[in-house]
Amino acid sequence: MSNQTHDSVEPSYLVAKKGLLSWLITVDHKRIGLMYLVATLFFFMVAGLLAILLRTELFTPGQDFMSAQTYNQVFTLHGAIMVFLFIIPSVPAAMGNFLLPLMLGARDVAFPKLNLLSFYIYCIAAVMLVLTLVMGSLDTGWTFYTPYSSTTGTAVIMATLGVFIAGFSSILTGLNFVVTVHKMRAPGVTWNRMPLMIWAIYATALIQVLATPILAITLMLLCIERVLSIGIFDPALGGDPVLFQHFFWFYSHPAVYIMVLPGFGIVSELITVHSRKHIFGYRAIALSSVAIAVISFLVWGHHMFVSGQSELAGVVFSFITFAVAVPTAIKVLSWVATLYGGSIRYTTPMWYAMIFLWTFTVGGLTGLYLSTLSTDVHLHDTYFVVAHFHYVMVGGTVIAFLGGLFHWFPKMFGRMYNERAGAISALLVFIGFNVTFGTQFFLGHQGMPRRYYAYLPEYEYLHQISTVGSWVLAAGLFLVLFTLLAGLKFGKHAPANPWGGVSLEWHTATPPIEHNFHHIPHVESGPYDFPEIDWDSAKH
Amino acid sequence: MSEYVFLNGKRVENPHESHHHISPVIVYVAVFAALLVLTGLTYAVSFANLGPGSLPVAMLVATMKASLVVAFFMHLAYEDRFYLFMFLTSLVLIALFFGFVLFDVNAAGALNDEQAVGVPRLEEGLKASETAPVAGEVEAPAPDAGH
Amino acid sequence: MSSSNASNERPAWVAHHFDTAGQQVSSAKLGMWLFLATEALMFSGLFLAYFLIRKLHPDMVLVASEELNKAYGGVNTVVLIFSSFTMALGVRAAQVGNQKSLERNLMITIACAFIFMGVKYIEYSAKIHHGLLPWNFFDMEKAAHHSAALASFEYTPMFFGIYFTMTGLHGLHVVIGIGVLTWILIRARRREFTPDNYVAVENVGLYWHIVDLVWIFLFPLLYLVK
Amino acid sequence: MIATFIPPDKLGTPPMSESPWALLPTASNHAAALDTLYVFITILCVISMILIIGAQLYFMVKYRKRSDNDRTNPITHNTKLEIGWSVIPSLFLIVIFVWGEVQFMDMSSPPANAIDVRITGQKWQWTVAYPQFPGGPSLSCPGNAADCEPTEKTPTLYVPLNEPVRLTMNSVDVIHSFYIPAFRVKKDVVPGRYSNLWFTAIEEGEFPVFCTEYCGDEHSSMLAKVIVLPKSEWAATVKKATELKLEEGETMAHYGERLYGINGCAACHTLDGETKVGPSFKGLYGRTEQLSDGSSLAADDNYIRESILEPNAKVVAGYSPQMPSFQGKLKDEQITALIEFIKAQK
Repeated sequence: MSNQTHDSVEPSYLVAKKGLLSWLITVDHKRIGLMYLVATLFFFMVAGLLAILLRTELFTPGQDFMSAQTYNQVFTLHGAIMVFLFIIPSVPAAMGNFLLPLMLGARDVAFPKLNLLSFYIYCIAAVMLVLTLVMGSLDTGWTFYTPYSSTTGTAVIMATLGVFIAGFSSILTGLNFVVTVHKMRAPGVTWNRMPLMIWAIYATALIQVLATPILAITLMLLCIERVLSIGIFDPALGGDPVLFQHFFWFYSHPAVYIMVLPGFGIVSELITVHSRKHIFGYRAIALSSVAIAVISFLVWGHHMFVSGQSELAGVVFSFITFAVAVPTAIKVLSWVATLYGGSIRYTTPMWYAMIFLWTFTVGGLTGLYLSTLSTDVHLHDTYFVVAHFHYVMVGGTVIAFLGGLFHWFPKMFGRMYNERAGAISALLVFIGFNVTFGTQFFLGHQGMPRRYYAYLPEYEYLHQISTVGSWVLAAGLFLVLFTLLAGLKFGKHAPANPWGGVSLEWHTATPPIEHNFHHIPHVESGPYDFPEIDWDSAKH
Repeated sequence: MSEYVFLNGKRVENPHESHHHISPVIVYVAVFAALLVLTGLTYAVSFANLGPGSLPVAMLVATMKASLVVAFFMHLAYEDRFYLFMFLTSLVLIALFFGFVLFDVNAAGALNDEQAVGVPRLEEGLKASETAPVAGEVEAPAPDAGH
Repeated sequence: MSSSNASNERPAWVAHHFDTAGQQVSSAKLGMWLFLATEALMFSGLFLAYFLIRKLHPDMVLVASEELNKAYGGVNTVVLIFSSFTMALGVRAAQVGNQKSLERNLMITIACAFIFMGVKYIEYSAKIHHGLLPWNFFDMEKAAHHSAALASFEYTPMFFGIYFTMTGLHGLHVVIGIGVLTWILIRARRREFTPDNYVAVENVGLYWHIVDLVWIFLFPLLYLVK
Repeated sequence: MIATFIPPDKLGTPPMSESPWALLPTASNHAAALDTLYVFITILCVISMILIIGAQLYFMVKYRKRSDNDRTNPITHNTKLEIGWSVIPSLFLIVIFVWGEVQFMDMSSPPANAIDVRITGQKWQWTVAYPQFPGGPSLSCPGNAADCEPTEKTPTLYVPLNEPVRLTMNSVDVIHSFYIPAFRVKKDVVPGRYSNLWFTAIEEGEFPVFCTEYCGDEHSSMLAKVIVLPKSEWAATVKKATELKLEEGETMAHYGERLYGINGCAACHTLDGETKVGPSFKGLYGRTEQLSDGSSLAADDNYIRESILEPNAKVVAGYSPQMPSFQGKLKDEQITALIEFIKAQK
């Protein structure tokens, strides 16, 4: 392995340059990653508070403290901010930026200046989306379905332009990562020796590059529809509104895989490092990431089974949607198999990985109800769908993201967090999450429709349980924030390799020096060859 | 620093020497001439009123022109195979997107007729003058004679 | 035949985070090809919108496309193909280090781009004069006065809606092309490009060829509809 | 404006299953077929959860860290096992897919002899009409009372027991979605095209109808009711519910008031002067109105008649042309009654 002698002499990337300007015009992928992290966590809190507002309003069937219009605006902004400003950029841009070059043994991403440009494009998009609050807000739902979105009076154009620009930031990040993975790998880092986190981020970057342009054109057509009105989405002018749903979901279903694939990458890292075991079925997991990326482009019609799409198309989409379930099942089963014969250390990241396995499996299995044609007719646009995608998004990506945050916190800041507080936060998040969204499965199968401001009193009992659960979840998430902030301030200095990881990012200083490695490392072994594994026992 | 430079595990002899493909001028002139001829062909196709067949043929000619430009003007023929792979993947995605959406628009009206539901097709829609079949006296929504 | 710079020392223009010149050039080109894939995907959305309108109202599209002036469309196509040709020659000139031919070809390409926008301006003003615009600005009397056949269809403005969107977005890309080509011309004048370091010229060339490619598909679909 | 939420007791609350874990009432042929598939998938999911989470918990306890010099198992993959756990789930998936697909095809092909009912979705109100019983939209009083305030009536779909019914649906403004949880049927109601949905009610009673495609402010109060009646009573009840004519001795103004409630004018035009979406009727008659194109005219009989038939011809300044046309929905006599009613609003 590369020698570590004079790593400690050079200052870490955090202190190498001083002053706010050194952060704002940095081209160092680690600093850009941190700036993304701060921005996305901020928007996660904003949209999270909107979610608490929603849940508290739904505590009783009638009107509690906001009018129908305000409620519609709050759930739209909760959806739009969470999707476009938090969950898509969070893992790829925040953690991906920080880890990709380190794990590949490169000094930086392929196009550092483009990396900074995509951060500022993200900031412009964020400002525009938040500005819609002032300009009459947005009440079309994050899906912008026409003809409602092309006729409503709210600030749809400002919001769609904001999302249009956020799409560019996503394309440029994806493009940067694909080129980095292809061209910047250190000597010895072959495709089969890359950590699975890189495979997941590579598959995500491919989807970002190939799917987001369709979102750009869809939103541009919507803006033109409102200003000049071509009419292809407006029935009165000779068009058909179902076409907008085709255009929109052709991007948005691959987008949900942009959201969840990086979470898979993190979990592969967490489980292997903390159970000191080689990953089970490396090739299967790596290829299933790419398989999911490919199939994700073929299944968008399962959002439209009851939307007036032809039945034949529904059958084709339902069949291909079942095909996505297989690689996902392979991943989950391989992770559980990795635990076999391990020496599991229950640190906070490992706790998050363990509750990920529960929440994501529930999310995945409930997907079966929605991809089967006849049950989807009953469950479409009810709280069952709300529960399903929260189990996959919050239960999948966000819990993996929190686990990853705790796992690489020492590497990012050089400090350790309080282990006990981390474990308690994991427990709170687990209980709060399951109470909030577990009850919503039953609400959905009872027929409670989505995006309802006032509901029939039969649903009140379940809604109240769900609202209480959301408060517990909020408490858990705030505890995570305080634990990390406290760790930043009072945490003791982290050792160079607190978890004993063997992938490249653990071979350089903690926190890493400005250009990552003194000498480009030469890699001879895979990312999961831990010292504890006794290879000779496999001989006899 | 004269230390040897490695790239993806293989030692690189002279790392900063780069080899490019430079095609002779005649290739460009030939491709340019071919493009002009094909543009003329596009004109011919449109005036030869082949009826329904004119769109596929026009698309074929345009694809030939496009592949000429991509292969020779953009040097894709001499480049690393991965660029070609990326470009073809995006074309496959486009074809998929078109295929499913046009199939669905086509099938939407057909299924209604097939079940003899007697539901007016998409074109008539509601904007046309036929009486909305809600409260007033009902007669099958006659195809309006306006068109 | 490869350039003869076989020595090991590192040229100045190789960025710090790249190990070899070849790595930097191929990264730049792969990045450009990925960007071109996104451009193609974005325009595909508009082409799908066009095909949908053609499927929803086939006869209207045939009549409405007669309004477009085939001569201007043809001129524009030849102008763009010629500019693509000179662009390719420009890239070749940069490869062999022929400074004069590089600058001349770049100037011709920029000139062709201006001609293209000029013809576009004439076409647009003719349409605006006849009131053939998307729905919100469509003027039924002027259109009917201009040609009776148009007024008989109910959804005619839809064709002009997609016509202005497609040619407008393409025109915007031509304008961006002019800006980028001028920037490369300035750098060429400052003799920044050598037979080893010309990837910027090649990338701009790739961008210009894609803009030409989109027009190659756009022209038969909009102008020569049968 | 606060959503005019139809209080639940007015809306025949559905006989919900006692506990959230029991299934909804199975009140249609689709519901019965679907619930078996629903239970099958649930069993499959529970078993897979038990297997996966059970294995996870077992490994977590058995292979927890004992000491610092633990030695871990060198296994990196096991092709047979990996093929096994790819093929076996796929078999189950294919079974579920085919079962669901067969039911879906059955759901989307209505029988020829089905009773035809027309549903129109409009921003925040369903309108149910029976081609066999031409008249007004079919409404019913809460709790199936004989008579009640016109504005309290809920749109109601009367359905005969054990008879296939086909709904042909259309929307006049945005996308809505007609959803009857007890029948497990749902279909988006798209403007500009007809969508259809069919079922056979197999259980008597009242069931709620929801709008499940987000359609604006009062999306959550766009409710309706399905009442399943024995075949014998069905025809008479519908005839009575949809008849809409001037009773003897009823003044034109009162008839107009009934029309005002039934046709959903209340959703946009109030009677107390507060402007909702359209101008309020209070003191409207005879007042000179400033139009959006600058001209102004007195709101007399023929202006109101024209505004009912072609609402976007002369729009009052400051209002957006959103009103759907009632061309063909209202007979002349009904329009006169409405005008009388508006005159009475001083």
